[in-house]
Amino acid sequence: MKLASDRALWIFAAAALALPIIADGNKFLAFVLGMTYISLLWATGMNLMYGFVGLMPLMFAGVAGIAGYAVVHLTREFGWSFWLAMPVATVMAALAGVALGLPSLRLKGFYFTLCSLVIQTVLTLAFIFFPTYTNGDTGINQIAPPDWFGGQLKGLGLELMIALFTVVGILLCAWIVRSPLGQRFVAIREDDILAEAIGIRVVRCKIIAFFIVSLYAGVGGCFYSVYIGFVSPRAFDVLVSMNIWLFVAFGGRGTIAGPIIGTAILAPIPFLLQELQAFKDILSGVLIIVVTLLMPGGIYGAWLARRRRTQKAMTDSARVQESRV
Amino acid sequence: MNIKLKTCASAIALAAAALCAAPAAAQSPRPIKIGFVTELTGPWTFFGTSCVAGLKFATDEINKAGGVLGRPLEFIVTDNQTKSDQALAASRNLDINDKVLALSGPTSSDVALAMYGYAEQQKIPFLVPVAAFPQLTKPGTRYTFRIEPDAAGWGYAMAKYIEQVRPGAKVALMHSDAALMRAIMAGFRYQAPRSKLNIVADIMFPQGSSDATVQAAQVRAATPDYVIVSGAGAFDNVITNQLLDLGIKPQQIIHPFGITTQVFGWGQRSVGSIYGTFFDVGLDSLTPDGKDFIARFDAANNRPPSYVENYCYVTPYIFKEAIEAAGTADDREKLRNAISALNTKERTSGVPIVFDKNGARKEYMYFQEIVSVNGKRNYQSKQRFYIEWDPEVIPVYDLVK
Amino acid sequence: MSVRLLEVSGLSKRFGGVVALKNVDGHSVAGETLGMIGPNGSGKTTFVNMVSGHIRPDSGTLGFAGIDIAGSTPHQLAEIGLCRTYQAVRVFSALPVRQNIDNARLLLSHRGLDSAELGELTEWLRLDTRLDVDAGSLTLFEQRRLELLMRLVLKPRLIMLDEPVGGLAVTEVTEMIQLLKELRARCSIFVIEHTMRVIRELADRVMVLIAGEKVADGPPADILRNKRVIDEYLGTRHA
Amino acid sequence: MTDAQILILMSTLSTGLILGAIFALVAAGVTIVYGCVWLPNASNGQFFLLASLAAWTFTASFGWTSLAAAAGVLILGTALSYLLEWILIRRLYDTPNRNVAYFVVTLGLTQIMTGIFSLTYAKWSDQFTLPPVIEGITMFGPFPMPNNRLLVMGVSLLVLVLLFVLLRYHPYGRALRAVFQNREAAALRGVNVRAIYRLSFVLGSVIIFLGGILFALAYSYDLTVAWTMSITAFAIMIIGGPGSVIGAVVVGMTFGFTQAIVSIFASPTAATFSYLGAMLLILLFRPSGLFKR
Repeated sequence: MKLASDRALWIFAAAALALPIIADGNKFLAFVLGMTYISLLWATGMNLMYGFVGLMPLMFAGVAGIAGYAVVHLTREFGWSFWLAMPVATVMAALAGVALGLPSLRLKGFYFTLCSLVIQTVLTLAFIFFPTYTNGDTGINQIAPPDWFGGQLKGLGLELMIALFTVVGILLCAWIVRSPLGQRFVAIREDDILAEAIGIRVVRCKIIAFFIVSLYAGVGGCFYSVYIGFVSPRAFDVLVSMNIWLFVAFGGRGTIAGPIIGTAILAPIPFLLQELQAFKDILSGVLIIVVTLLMPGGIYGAWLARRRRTQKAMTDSARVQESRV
Repeated sequence: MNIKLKTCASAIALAAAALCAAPAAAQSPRPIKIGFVTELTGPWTFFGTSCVAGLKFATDEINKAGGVLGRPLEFIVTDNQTKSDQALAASRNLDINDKVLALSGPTSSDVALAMYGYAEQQKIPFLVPVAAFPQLTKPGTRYTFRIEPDAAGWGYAMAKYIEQVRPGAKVALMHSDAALMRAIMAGFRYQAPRSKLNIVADIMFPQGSSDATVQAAQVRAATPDYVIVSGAGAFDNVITNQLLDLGIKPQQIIHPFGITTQVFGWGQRSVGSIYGTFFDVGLDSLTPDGKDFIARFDAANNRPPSYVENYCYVTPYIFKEAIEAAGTADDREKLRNAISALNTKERTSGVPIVFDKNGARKEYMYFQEIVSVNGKRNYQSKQRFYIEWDPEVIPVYDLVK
Repeated sequence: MSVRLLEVSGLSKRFGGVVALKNVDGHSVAGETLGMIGPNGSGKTTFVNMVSGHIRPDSGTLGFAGIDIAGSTPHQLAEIGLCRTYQAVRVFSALPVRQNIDNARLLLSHRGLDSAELGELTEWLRLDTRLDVDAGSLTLFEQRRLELLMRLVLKPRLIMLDEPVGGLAVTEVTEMIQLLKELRARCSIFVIEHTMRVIRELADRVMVLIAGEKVADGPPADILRNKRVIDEYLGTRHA
Repeated sequence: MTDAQILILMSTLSTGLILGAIFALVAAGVTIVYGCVWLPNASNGQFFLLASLAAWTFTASFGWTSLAAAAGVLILGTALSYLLEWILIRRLYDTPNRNVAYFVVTLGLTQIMTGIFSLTYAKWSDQFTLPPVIEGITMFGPFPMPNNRLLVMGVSLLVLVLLFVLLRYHPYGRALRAVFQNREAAALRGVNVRAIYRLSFVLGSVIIFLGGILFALAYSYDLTVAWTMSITAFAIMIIGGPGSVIGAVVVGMTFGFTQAIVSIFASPTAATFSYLGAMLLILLFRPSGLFKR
């Protein structure tokens, strides 16, 4: 079972790295693919928090925004290389995220979500209010692509780099989930009072999780800004957080494959179906309600549950036959 | 795993199907396609939809009269959701899959700036109808052309107006924290001391504000001669009403810009106040074409057009003239050079259209006084001031980043 | 010479205007099984919640094995060997039994609980055949045993059981009491119960709480004869 | 005191009272539903906006007076809340973890309503103003106060008082508070818990609708007000203590006055940051809010 899922993971990794090369023939599809990969990296981070720790951080996009703005500021104003600025910006965003999130990390469930929503609002307001760093709601345009051995990394090269980071992010997530840390996360998700009672440091684990998740948000934010070449407060508002959450919940939270499926289906829709206009909002709203009410485990979760049922039925019938023999 | 591949495959298939469907409609003569990426949803919906209304008018006229170079002019209107990544994706899609000749459409500055990057990089002529951001035509710009004067210049123009009507006036500023308002006020603050004006209050409201009574009282206590009011969306009305409630006279209120629906919103009690504009039913210099446009727009939409609709009405004509001057509709570089060399006038008001080397226009502004407002149907205004200036009379690119 | 394990003095707690506990003293001795009884709302669970670090007392001192544990969190207490179970059974119901046990082992994994010990515990609590079942689909009795097992892998010195036979059938109660008797060889116990039978058969010493006050403390036989306890608690129950 | 000072003082008072009362109303609506049913309604801002937009449609398109429009919206709002409860909300009463599920469902509802508004109303987005119910201005010393805003202020404060009396003295209010405190115990005492759930959802929603109408009467508004109001109502609920109506009222009023006072001494932006910051501080030191339910 474990071996099989490992193999699937490696095949996925190879396919994900090959896909940009295939899609490169049509630059528009390649762009949609690149955006989907960034969403996928974000969704993986969101999944770690929502799927494994059980908290729904709606300030996710705000944290990504801190990194996005920071990387632009460091490369533009201080002339840093992107590859130096990215880790610094990411860690800065993660620290800021943890500092902002600290008050809410003691809270549970919906209450945490609500507070993260308010924090996201504060961040969006701050992006507008401190134009020295963010240029207000005008945004910053013409952000240069990352430097690359004297040249610039753009086009297919940049897409491959994003794909690489996404794949590494997913593999890392799979590894964390199987580690004792991941086991603690699941225990907290299932019952945090019990987790505390059997000696798990719940708040500390949540802070660690939040830090890791903010790293995902940050790396995604850095790549977002150089890939689009433009950042503005609206690129990191609460709707973005909610969309990423939807990718995870729709695909199936708490699994590695779920968010991949959810993102692959949902992320390209706004780009491919631009003429749908506001129907997209309505559609995504309906999806949210349907998923919450009818498919609490998401697509992949529902599929897993069905497979488990059929397997159980098969072994049961096998047992019945054995006993007859 | 399999599911992932399948979904990717089906997503690509879906996209391919969508793309294949488009060329099937092509007939002879082949239309000249221009991508029009605008705000049909999201916070700027109002501007995007108004703009498309003006655009449709001109496109129909041009195509009825035989099109351009014998080919119909087709604007592919695409929604950008008032989001920069969507605008960028749409531009890319129009460029790569629809092979459009040029891009146009955005009415909000941040979206326009995102498209600006793409147009400059891919060398696509990009005509911006209603985005007033100076950075769209910063030095070195080659493919982007801005029809609307830049917002910092509006502030400059207001200072010039006040300098003329009341030298040494005391002025209070009240505005929302939005890119456009910041740019206008930056221009005004720069020019005010040079025009010997005295700023006695300067209040900025965060987005999402709902009340301005206290600030209005503060402004009133500072006894200004003029109050410049520019709130985002409906908040503009709130500030105006609360100033009037507290006894500021309409004659003391100046709005940096006004469009038809805003004038309706200010209503009868604002009669006597001043607003800046670039096209208005009350202009002295309306051409017969302009009056005709106003009458027909009014008949179709139950209200007179404002400068937003006018600029979008003018846009297809600019393309028409430039394509005809270039002599071809298939060469982006030639079109870019033709737009750059254009020397023409707005059909509706006779204001010259000439772009400088960065794509900025020789700039101008009207200041109108509200004479009467008849509900939500029509209004009258009187031209009080007209000014033209060179875009770089103030350091716009330093004032607004 | 007996070692004092749990030391509580002057413990008080109010919720809003209601006094839940008033100046309660008490202690337990290593190796001893201490029982606590009292009518509903007498403050028993509040007492456990305070000792186990779930709520903070308004005043009073808390000590465990000579360490001041006032203000400690449940996980810190688990580390020094003080743990508890809950009145409403609490297991990770969506996870298999094996995973439940593994979660509980996370704390001491570095000190090592060897698999022979674990196997012995699992067999003793008769969960060895149920390892791959989701904990949620166990019977209540099995869940209670799993809960016990999850505490025992923490190698506790004192385990606080909040109504360990609550909701069990009569035969199961007998089995549970038997298990708890065997448990006494493994660690000290502090048991809260309504069921007098459990107290009678298990406890070396009993504390009685009524309306937030400790009214008696002594061997079960003495307590069952205490006039005040009979009048205010047992009497009303048997009346 | 100079006239200028009196002017600023009076404007602070009036802003604090009006904004505070409207904030308090909306937060009370949210907190009643949350406190009773444990359902945090994330679409409260959209409900609020829906009321304002419906009132605008009634006056601008149908030519009704503002008073008739307000009555129409209240009737419509009551019907709509019943319908919503019947179609959607009651399905969530028995869900485990229902507050998260419900929060998410109402976020979905928010998306749907946002989409619908942007398809229908966005093209008029800067025109939403209701005609005043009463004309004229009352002078308080040098401070002129439009009678319409006085009316709005009076009605909001009156509704708050009525709400308070209802919850304290009416049998329904007592049943509601019993459910607030302990659902099982209330059920044992013969309270029909599901009926109380339904009633409190409808009551909470109608109060939010009322807040929307009053806001529309006092101010011009656009579609962005929904989100601002949502966040503000939630922040008030968190600080005041979820489920505490008195908390909602006290904190709502404080918010109103903070907006007015901080913006005199610092700036309106500082005021916004200050109360959101206050919320984070409260969470750090008193996660359960200032007031007990």
